[in-house]
Amino acid sequence: MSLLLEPNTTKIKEEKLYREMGLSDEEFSKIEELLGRVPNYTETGLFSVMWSEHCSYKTSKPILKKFPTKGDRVLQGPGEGAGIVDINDGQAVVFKIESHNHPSAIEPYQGAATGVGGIIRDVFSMGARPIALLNSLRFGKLDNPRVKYLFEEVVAGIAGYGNCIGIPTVGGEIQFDDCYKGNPLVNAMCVGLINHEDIQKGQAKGIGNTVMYVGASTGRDGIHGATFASDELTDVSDEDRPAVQVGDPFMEKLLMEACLELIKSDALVGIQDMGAAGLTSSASEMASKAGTGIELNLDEVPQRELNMTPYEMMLSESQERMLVVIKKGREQEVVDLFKNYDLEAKSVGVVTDNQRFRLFHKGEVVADVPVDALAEDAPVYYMPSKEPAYFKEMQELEIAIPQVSNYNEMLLKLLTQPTIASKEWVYNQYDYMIRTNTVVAPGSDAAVLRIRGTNKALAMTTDCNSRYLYLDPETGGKIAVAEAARNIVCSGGEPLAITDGINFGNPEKPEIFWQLEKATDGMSEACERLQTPVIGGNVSLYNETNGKAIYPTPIVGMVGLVHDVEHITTQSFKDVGDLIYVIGE
Amino acid sequence: MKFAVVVFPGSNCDIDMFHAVQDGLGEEVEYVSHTTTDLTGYDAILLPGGFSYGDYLRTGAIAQFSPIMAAVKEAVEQGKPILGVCNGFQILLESGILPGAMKRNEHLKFLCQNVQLKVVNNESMFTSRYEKEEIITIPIAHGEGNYDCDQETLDQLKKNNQILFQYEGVNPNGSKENIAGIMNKSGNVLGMMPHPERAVDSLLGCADGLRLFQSILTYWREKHVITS
Amino acid sequence: MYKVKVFVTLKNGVLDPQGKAVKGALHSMEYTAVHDVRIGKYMELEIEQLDNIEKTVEEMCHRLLTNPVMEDYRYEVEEVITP
Amino acid sequence: MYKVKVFVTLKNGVLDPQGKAVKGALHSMEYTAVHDVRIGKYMELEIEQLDNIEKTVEEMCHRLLTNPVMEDYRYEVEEVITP
Ligand SMILES: Nc1ncnc2c1ncn2[C@@H]1O[C@H](COP(=O)(O)OP(=O)(O)O)[C@@H](O)[C@H]1O
Repeated sequence: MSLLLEPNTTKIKEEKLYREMGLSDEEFSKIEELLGRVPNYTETGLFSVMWSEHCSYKTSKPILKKFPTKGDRVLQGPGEGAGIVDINDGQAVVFKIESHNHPSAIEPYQGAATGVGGIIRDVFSMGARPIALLNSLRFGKLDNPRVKYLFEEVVAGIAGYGNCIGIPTVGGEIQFDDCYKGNPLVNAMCVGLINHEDIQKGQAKGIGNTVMYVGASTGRDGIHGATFASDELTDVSDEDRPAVQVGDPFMEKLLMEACLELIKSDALVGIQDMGAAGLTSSASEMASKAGTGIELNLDEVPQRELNMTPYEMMLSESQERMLVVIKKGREQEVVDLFKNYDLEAKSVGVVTDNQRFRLFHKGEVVADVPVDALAEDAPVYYMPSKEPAYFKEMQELEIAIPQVSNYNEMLLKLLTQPTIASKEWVYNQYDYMIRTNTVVAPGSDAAVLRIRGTNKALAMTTDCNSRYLYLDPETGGKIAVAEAARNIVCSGGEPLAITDGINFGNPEKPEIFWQLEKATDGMSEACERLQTPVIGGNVSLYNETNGKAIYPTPIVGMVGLVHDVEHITTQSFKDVGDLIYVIGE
Repeated sequence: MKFAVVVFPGSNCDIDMFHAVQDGLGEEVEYVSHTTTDLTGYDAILLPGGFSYGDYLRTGAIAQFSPIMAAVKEAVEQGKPILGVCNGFQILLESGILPGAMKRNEHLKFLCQNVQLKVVNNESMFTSRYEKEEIITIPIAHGEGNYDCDQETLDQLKKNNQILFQYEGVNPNGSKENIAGIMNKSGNVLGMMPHPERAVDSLLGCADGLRLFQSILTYWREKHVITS
Repeated sequence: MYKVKVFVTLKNGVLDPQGKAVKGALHSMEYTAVHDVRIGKYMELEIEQLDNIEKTVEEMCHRLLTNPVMEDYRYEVEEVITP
Repeated sequence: MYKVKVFVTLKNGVLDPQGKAVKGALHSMEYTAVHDVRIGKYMELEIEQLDNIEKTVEEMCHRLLTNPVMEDYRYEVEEVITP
């Protein structure tokens, strides 16, 4: 049996063990200050995940503030699981993009699959029925066998999850470039449909209400921090602590249907998925947003493995789990509802009025920290920014116009470029037709799905040409938004709003931070002009291999409203004799 | 005419099947849970596609033990039209209602696209509205549609005209004899990999699947007139 | 407690697309000495003390764990003493 | 000629959705004594006479036949005399 003896507070502080969890010395001092004492091992773990870039946006916050997020149609901007935009008749569209780059680099099939699973949960946790999936992928050049393996497995993973859960994967984009060789990008987007009255928030309101855990049980998947201080470990070998999370789309299908049924019940107060930082982020964020506190009894958490510690349970990133807050006294209804789907719903805690996050395990308090300290008080960093030398050089280059002698040959050559070539090999592995609403399937500009029972349709696309962004991040950022908007318009839609997947290198390098600033400036301006506010997104930084960063890759996911299915247009030429026009500059 | 769409945990083409009957065919249709044990109120039973029980172990393997399967077998005996599409077909194979077994696609990948089918036998209750040898377009979407059976079974299938559909042109999954759909010997159970329920509305590109449902309705109406 | 190991293989004569692909991949990696690859399943079951364990396992294999139309199986039952 | 058997199992702690589903099915079929099910792969390879067969098999397992991030493996090599 493996037993983990946790280091005590003295050891955590003196041996600076918090560093291994990703906390800096300053951050640790700030935690001590907030608590008025040294945090114990579990508490240090809570802060380390909540103050990570992924959860706290500590370096990207100042940047994201610049995005226009308001608009007449915006019902929910950034801050919840996904953004929401009104599409008339009491209906709204919900969407968000999310990256799963690092997990996909390690285990491409499961990394991509669980990325899809995560973004689907974000959408149905808002109360929406997921209706479509898209993705945006970046790999190195295909002549490398490892890259080829990553590419094939990522595509298979996306297909495996989306096809099984039965949500059509209707579009995406892929670019191959050496800068992604060691660091592929896998961003998944989900689009959902909702009636205004069904919109849910991830809030733990109502003192005394019950916190319930639903879905898969918790295992040791996705826990990294505990691998240090080997003298503190007894009889624990590498094999015993897998980092790889395995997705179970069948479980998620049941979970999705159960949650969508639960949303119709007035017993439900709040719902949120357990994504990154699992139980920690879902519970603390729900309390923080409601201005309440939360107490969890970890003995009640369904566990897949023996002898799990509070640290492990709180940091586990096991998939297909949700946290819900239920009106006191209505718990049994929820248990019964989930039982109908062969799922477990368990009361694990209660909403309190003291704005503290308290965890109990085997009769002891194992963590007791202010909710806001976790969810709100993470430091915000204003990184130095510097124009990179390469940028000036590129700007000074003469514009070179390629000399082409044989246009036919050149065209064929271009078409054999993997980035340009048909992506049929990819999207034919995705079930893009299921639910029979896909009017324009992959292979055209934007995908278009009709909304059954109405005359409307939704157009959706993901776009970003990162080579433009590398050459000139500001202009490239504008181009990315404009390309998405063109794809929507060409399909017959009115662009509504975007979600963004910000994939960059290490922001601590001033040159990278400069790229980040400029790219988002460009995107903001384009969004203002096109009146397509940013309603949500995701940030993935530190995408580097051996100190070399990927190109700046802020992926734009855009959704448009097609007011009448009659307006839908596709890319292909239709009839012999039709006239061809070029519009624009 | 009243159709039942059986919903197993993990079924996900149930909605498409439902709408094909309701909106495409214009007949009555209800979802029926896999825990139901009585199907007497329905005139035809539809087993939809999807990933029942995640398709774990083997496609359709776990679903064959659902409580509803006893009622499905009863309906088979009573001669009611039973249609299993994709995962529904796989369930019919696993439960032994149709002969043979399903393997992974030869190229090992999930494949979603329109394919061409040849209507081999148009004298069944499922295909009377097609011409014999007619080539129709119906989508497929599966990772395991590589139908296999032993020689004896194949001879029987041919002899009794049980092969209703074959892939025309490229065989998308490596199935034996290009088989896309077969029926039982009594002629009231059809299992097929392609999805006729996805091809009932020309807005989505193709409506060749509608006639399959119309054939069932035609059969039922004729029979109903005679017996009532 | 019993630990049961079940080995499932495709019947002789049933083509194995996965095995064929793996063989092809091994050849392209220069393992040309590989003549044939067949891919099946390996299951480990933990079963509580039970009369007639062999019969039960046999039955489970036949009814669910394998598809007799296409697959063969064999199993090993081992009794393990749990403390 | 060698006959090589490779047994691939999921690493401890890695979620096995397949095993979980099969266990659930067995329970609903009244085989409630079944405590745990884990599903892996079983491969049979035929390999021509070769120096260093063990090393080759080890290498093939690591490079292609298994996914070392998630799976463990073990193998048995048996020499068969072909007539
Ligand atoms: N990863 C992917 N997943 C699904 N569809 C894709 C993917 N990559 C490309 N496609 C589809 O292929 C078509 C062409 O894509 P792309 O080459 O990016 O064209 P464009 O430059 O016009 O956007 C689009 O319909 C797109 O949705």
